[in-house]
Amino acid sequence: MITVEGVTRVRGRTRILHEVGFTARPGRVTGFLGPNGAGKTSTLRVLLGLDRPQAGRALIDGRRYAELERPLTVAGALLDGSGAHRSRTARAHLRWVAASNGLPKGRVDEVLELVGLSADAGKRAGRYSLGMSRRLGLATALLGDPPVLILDEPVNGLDPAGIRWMRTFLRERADQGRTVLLSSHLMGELAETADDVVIIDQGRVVSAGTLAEVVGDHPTLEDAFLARTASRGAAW
Amino acid sequence: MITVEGVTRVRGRTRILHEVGFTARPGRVTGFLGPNGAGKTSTLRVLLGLDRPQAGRALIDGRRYAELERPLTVAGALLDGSGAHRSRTARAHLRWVAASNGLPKGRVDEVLELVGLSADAGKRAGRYSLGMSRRLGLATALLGDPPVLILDEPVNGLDPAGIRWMRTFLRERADQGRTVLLSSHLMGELAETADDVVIIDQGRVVSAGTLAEVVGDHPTLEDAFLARTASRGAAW
Amino acid sequence: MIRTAYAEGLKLVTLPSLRLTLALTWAVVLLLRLADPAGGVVPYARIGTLVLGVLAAGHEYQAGGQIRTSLLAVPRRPLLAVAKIAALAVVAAPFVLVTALLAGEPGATGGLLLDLLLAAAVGTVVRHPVGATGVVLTAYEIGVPLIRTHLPDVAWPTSPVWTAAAILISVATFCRREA
Amino acid sequence: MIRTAYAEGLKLVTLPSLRLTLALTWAVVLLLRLADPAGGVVPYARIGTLVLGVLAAGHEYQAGGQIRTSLLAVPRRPLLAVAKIAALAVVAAPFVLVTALLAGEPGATGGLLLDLLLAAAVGTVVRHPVGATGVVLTAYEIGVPLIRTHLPDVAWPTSPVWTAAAILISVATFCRREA
Repeated sequence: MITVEGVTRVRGRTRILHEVGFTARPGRVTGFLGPNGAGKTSTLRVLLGLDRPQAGRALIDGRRYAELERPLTVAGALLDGSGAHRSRTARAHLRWVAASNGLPKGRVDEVLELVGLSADAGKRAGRYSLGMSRRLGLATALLGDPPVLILDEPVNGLDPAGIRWMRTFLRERADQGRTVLLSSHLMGELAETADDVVIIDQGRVVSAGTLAEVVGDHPTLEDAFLARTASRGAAW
Repeated sequence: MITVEGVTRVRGRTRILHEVGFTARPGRVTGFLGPNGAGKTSTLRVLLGLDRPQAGRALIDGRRYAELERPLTVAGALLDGSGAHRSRTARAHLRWVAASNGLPKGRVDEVLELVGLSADAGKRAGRYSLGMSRRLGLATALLGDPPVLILDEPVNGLDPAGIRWMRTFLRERADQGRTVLLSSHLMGELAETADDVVIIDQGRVVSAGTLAEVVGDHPTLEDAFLARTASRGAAW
Repeated sequence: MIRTAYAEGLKLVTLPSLRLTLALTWAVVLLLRLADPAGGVVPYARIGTLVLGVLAAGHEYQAGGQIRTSLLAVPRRPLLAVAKIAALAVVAAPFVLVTALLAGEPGATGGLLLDLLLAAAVGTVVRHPVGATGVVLTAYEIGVPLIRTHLPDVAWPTSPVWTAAAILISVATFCRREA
Repeated sequence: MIRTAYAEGLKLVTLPSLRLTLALTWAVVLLLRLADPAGGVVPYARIGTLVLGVLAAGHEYQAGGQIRTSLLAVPRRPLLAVAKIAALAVVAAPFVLVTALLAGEPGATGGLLLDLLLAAAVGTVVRHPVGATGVVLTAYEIGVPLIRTHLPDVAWPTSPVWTAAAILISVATFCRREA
């Protein structure tokens, strides 16, 4: 369960987030959408304790991320990039992450297998393709087998088989009762995966509800999205 | 018009491309698909003179890219990343590229406007988001107003408005009689944009034709793609 | 704490650039012993030690965004900062001892280790390994000798004081800024 | 050729790290003139010159993949390689002249320019600015003085010969490898 309540964040003189609030419930895939610069990544960073909000709070299962003692067993996050130093091997990277949260060494090989990187575990992260980097990032998120997953553009760089795998994987995780929060720009993909949708624009939540509620009378999720975020102009 | 004929490329002991051949015709958007590691990027690199094939040839309007005197006026390419040094501003980057091909300075502001980067032209490329980097890369490709466009994952990092803009933009370019070659992993997006499709797998072309021909009896392009590339295993 | 410091130690021992710096430092020190330069070998050994300190701290901020993974794994920043210093001191101590022995001046071990920790503090604050290397090398190899030559009578604080101050500043910076 | 060299010149003058290196070099040279060290200021000025050469060539290969844009804009590699050297020589000459004047030894201009071009050749071959800086600084500031001290009687080739050889190797490497 993810609970974001009245989160406001100011950087310099810019108000990046303005009383952002929503929930992502267990057993459901929640899509978190917004144009570039709308505050999606900022919200996720506040949720993960990387940035501090000026007001409001973001809780994972009722607690702030920064207060968790072994956070990787509570929530797994995939942000952009692999999150690994380019000259370290994937296995060495996962080893230190596992050690930092007191996770067993054997878990490293399990997640490598799960994301299909076993054969390339000895390669340096800097030699990975974009798709492999994302899979390494996902492996890191899964290390602690957490009940909450927070994924920023997870299919970025994945090939069609990988995209389908991710779709199935997220569905299964949600069906196990886990909470999946998923940000993406790919409306077609999200319409196939998400149960609930939250749309943010210019730092404010402009729409939230089940997929059907958010799509409403629009022919597609893309149309619904563009109609609700039209303030920024459709011409880029 | 892009003509690839019998291109074979070996790196070390690995045969990356095996007699790859296809054409991309003027007035049409040609989708170039393949799983990760199938040889898509290698083919584009050979086409652009970045790598040399051991056999065969890749021609743009009948000539090798490496023989062109002002190549940017013949073909524009968008590969991964922005292609700009991170500490240079977008405008300074486009200025040197324009100068290298004898293009007028005024063209720089035109392409910045076209891709919606005018307001951020004075920012350093390293401070750009993924979406802005892609737009800078696209601006570079459009500098010479070339009749041929070669784009690797162009919507990567774009937001929904940007994705819709790109779809319309590529359609218009093709309707003007230009050649558009487009690689992507997003089957849904491609099915809406491409007229022709070429699928490559393990370094060989496994399917080529109009979109309808390639989809055949499969319900979607994704299904058709996964069926034709199933040799690599659907489990990542 | 032990868990966090152990993970930080794993990071250090699996970083190729540290092993390379170490090997190069030892090679240069051994070569210079043969050449026997006027001012002794320790000033050259210090270059390797400083680079090692900067890289150990600064590699978090290089391409790939590892610092974010570190902060997600250990969101309590004071804990992470202290674990980093402890791990570096433990991992670097034998390296510095061997370097000092190779240089023929085992008594220099403590000083070199303090210099290494100070360089790591600079690397944490500057976050850009090349820039931080420039800062510490200029300070140690050009700044300090010049000041010593021209202002020989000033009672400067001793090495442990400088290192402690640098560490305090780096921990405060690390805990307060967003990453 | 003129067009290509002009574009390469534009690249050099719009790169912030080169301007920063230049400003730092001049500042250090002026400060050192006040301190008046034993061996003269030129050895310190040379550090800045070498870093400048390495960065001018090596920045193509840093994050962002600019080298690919360069090769797409000018796919004829020999042309691009020669234009790069010509542009660097023209852009760097006034900088090196001012540096030599500030150092109080205008006669050092030619030598410093040759050193800069050699550093650029190393930067092209190594493709990793930090590594290349390490190579040339070690060679010039530690290697050469030691060799001069211990083998004073050997008739080494002169500076232009070394630079010419490095440039030839770098052009050959640049034209043959894939990027």
